[in-house]
Amino acid sequence: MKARVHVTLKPAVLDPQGSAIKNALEQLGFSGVGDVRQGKLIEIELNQSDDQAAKAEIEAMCKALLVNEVIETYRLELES
Amino acid sequence: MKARVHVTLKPAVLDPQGSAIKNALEQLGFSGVGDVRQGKLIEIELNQSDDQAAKAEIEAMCKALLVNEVIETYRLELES
Amino acid sequence: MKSAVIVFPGSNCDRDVQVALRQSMGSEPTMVWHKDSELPKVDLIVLPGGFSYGDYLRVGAMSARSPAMRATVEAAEKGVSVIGICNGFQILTEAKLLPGALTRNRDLKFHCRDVYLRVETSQSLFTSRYEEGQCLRLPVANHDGCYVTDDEGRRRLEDQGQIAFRYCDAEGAVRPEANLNGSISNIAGIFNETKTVLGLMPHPERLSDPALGGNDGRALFDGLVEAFN
Amino acid sequence: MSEELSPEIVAQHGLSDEEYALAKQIMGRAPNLLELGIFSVMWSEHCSYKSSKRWLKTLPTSGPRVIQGPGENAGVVDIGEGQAAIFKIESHNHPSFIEPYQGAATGVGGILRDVFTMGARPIANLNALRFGAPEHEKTRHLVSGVVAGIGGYGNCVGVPTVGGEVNFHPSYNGNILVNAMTVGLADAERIFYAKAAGIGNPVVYVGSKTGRDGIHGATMASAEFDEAAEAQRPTVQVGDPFTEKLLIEACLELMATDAIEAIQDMGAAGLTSSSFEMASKGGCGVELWLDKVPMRETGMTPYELMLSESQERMLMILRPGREDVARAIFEKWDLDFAVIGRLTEGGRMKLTWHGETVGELPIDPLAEASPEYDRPWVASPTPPSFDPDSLPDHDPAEALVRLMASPDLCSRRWIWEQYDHMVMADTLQRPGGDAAVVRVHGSRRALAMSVDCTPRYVKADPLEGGKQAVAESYRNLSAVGAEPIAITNNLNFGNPEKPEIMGQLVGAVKGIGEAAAALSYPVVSGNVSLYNETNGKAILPTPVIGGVGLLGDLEKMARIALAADQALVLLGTSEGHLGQSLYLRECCGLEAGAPPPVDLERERALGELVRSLIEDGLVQACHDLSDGGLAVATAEMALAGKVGATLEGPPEGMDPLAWLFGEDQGRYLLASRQPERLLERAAAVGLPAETVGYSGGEALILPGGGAISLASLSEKHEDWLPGFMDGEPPQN
Ligand SMILES: Nc1ncnc2c1ncn2[C@@H]1O[C@H](COP(=O)(O)OP(=O)(O)O)[C@@H](O)[C@H]1O
Ligand SMILES: [Mg+2]
Repeated sequence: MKARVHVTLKPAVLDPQGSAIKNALEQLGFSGVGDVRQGKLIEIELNQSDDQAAKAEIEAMCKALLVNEVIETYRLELES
Repeated sequence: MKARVHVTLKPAVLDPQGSAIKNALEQLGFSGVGDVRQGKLIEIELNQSDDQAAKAEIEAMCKALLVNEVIETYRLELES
Repeated sequence: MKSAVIVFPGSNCDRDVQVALRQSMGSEPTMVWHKDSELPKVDLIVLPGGFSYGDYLRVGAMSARSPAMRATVEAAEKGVSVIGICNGFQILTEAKLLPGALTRNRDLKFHCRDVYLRVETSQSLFTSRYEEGQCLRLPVANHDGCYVTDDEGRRRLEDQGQIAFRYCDAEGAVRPEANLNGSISNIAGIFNETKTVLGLMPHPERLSDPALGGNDGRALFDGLVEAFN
Repeated sequence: MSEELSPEIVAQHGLSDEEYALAKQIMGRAPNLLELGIFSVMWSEHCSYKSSKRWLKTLPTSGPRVIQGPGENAGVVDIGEGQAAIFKIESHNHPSFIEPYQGAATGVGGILRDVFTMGARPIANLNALRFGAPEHEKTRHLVSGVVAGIGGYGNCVGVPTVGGEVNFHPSYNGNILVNAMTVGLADAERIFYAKAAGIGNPVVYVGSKTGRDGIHGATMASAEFDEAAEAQRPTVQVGDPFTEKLLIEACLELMATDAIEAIQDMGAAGLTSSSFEMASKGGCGVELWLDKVPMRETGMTPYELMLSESQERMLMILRPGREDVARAIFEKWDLDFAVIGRLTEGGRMKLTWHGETVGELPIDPLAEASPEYDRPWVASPTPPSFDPDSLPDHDPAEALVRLMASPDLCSRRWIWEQYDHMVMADTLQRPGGDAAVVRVHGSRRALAMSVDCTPRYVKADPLEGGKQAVAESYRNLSAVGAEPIAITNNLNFGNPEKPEIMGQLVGAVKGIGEAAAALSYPVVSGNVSLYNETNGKAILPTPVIGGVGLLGDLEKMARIALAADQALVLLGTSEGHLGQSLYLRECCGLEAGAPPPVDLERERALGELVRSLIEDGLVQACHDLSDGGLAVATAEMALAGKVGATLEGPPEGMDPLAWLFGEDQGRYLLASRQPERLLERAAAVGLPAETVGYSGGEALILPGGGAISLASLSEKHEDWLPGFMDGEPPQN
């Protein structure tokens, strides 16, 4: 199956990419743009059919490598 | 409302980061890891209540700035 | 002094720091491959600058999980001194030998230029040859030099005198204008609590030779050699 | 074996009817699709040099220091003490226009491979960039992407980017130029060549896996541009500098053993041109088992594998029994390693797929028959003239500020601070001077390098412009005290099928040749980029010269920075030549007149004198005069030294503005505390020299018109580029 990990900066952490995008959008004439944040999307193919097991495995990967909990949080999505 | 743009490299395009992550996961002992791709997740607050309008606006932003259509594609998600 | 330089795939200042160490030590540091889980018995472990693993995923993230780094963490816990320069600093935070994290420069650009640094303390193995308050000129060359930590983390660093270097102006004044990358309280380098581990973004090895336009980095290596001999 | 392919398919592969007929004649039958693809890339302008070959042959390419001239991956020159400098420049113009970040990045990756494939450790990168008018809507995006791409790749591989040049001109609006140069250092006894040898020896593939990248990239790189270029986007490739860094280290490690018989990077036209070049140079045949090629994607075909331009790949011929040594090294560096074929008798290329033959071509006939055209050309028209006496009058100080803040003369700091120009800890002179200087690691010697071209001169007079580019390169190296030893060149022109464009190429190559001969400054490598046009409009002719010089002792090196209380001595003849000058363009809105003529004998004598004066420690600072003339050279020296200067008035009867801003060639400005010694030494060899001013204070003081404080001049000079780039949307 396929797992999608959405890694985003914690709200308290400044996101210069996000603010640069916001400014650029405004310069390009887009109005009503509020806060913009840029994160990572990591897509992982797993040969693991059991959702629970897959979830556990991906969470282990996040702790071990994919996410730096000092500054980031993540959200998980599974797709069979 | 909040819009989520998932920006990913086109399938045929080399993704050095993705393959590096795959190798690192394997070296950390995770087995059964297939293809890994890294993309961007851009979250945008919009003060726009109409879904259709929001969708159109975000799509315009993707064309204008957020997505490099030479090598990337994107998926859109709206959340009221 | 005995020292080891860990070579990660994508390290590119390993030779530069080897030259600087040789110059101060009068002998050769041992170059250690990242796949080695055994380190030689040394006084100092050096994590060089560069783009280990291409800076992919997060700067320093993959190197921090390498066998040689696991061994480095063990050694550091036993009190062996460790210095991480630039990418080495990023690896140290990812390996949790130092608090906080290094993120993309505020202006999103790679910065390669000389900066001025205020020495915050001479009370360490690494800074013993400098005066507190001394103003150094050293180059930075990084894309992710913005040091972040939460308020509590910052307070702890300040209270325990763990800040080694701050970005300052040519007169040594620590001012917002001198903060080229957005680091919290102009932080350019920090120690661990016991001051046996130092991470810094600027490159002392790049100005340890007058022919290259400066020599302010030399005293850092000389001081270490003196301390261990 | 295959029936006739449709004319449409043949046309899509860019072969003319004559070329296709020739292909059939060589094959003795109709080529199949795979074979046709091979013909199309081998005979593309990019690989065959069919329009320029005839003229390139006229370039002087030998000299006492030349170990290898044009014909290999890069040129090789002897720098003494058993060492050699290996260097080349290469263009990545069209890909960089289509995708600036990746186009520029992969350009850097490609030229690095050309250099380390010969056994050199790359020690420096340079880049010559040409962008459209600042006000053009694409320019900012392109500048930001190209600079980020060059930095992104060079910084990661850990090779310092030490120099370059940048121009802005409307003729590049739809067709920017990105030329990248790499200089490497090798043991003169251990140079590696592409000449295959040893029937039965294994053909080995190393580096990244092959994907469907840039298929037909090679043909695209020489197909004239139009709006439809947008549609070609997918042919752009993504670079992986991390893998390139591993590849450099692994190749150099293997090169320290005796395992390699021949090696060749896979550049444009990937596996096709690399295997062809190696086999034809070695006069042998080759058999490739395409199913053995490491593949990134499923379902790839032999056609795709032969034409893919995936980056970071090399092809090697190993000596018998050395496979295990080699494999171990590449596995240590986590790189792919695969034996994909062997050398065979009787010069044919045989391509198999799971044991079945899918293509077979004769090697030499195909290589030799590669077309060579003697394209018709016409001399360039003389540029519009102008009347010097009817020029608007300008306040010299205001004119100087305007020039120093103009796109072509303003500070490039915004660019070079995004390049790591210090990694490897041997950069003796950072960007901003006449030439970058990089120490030969572990020695007292150093290499000086620069890239130069003044396209507006070449347009006005290709012959003089070609000479000038070489002369300026010679001057830039001499100005730091280095002996100019050899050049590489990148010929960027429009559509050679147009006689006026071909005339520019012929004139420029002739000029380059004359200058290279007169200055004993041979051409050892280079690259040609043609069809640089958009909707029929050509770029300014831009033959970029990359020069390399040798400093015997790094203590005997000059910089441009003034110090207080020095006399300014001007070497050379000043006639106030304003034709094609930057002053004329920026302050009078005219691109007119003949460019300043170049006296090659004089250039040589001046260069020798300057070098001897620096050697003897009589010169505290030195700068050659080029764009903007005497006033700009003085201002640049003052800014670099953070000290003011005063310039005296013109000789009798010369207009002050022409004196300050004229661009007469063959001139240097020297700062010295013993000016009389300089004047004597110049007189002794019969060269003109005069004291024209002195340093000191905090302002620049010009004859007949005001003073400018260094502070405000510096601000204007530094602010243009960052100001222009501000508000640039972040790049993907
Ligand atoms: N303008 C030129 N002057 C001299 N030699 C040239 C020129 N253009 C190309 N060459 C030589 O032709 C050979 C092939 O050039 P090129 O195709 O750019 O090399 P590669 O295939 O390694 O990229 C090289 O040896 C190069 O030095
Ligand atoms: Mg090549």
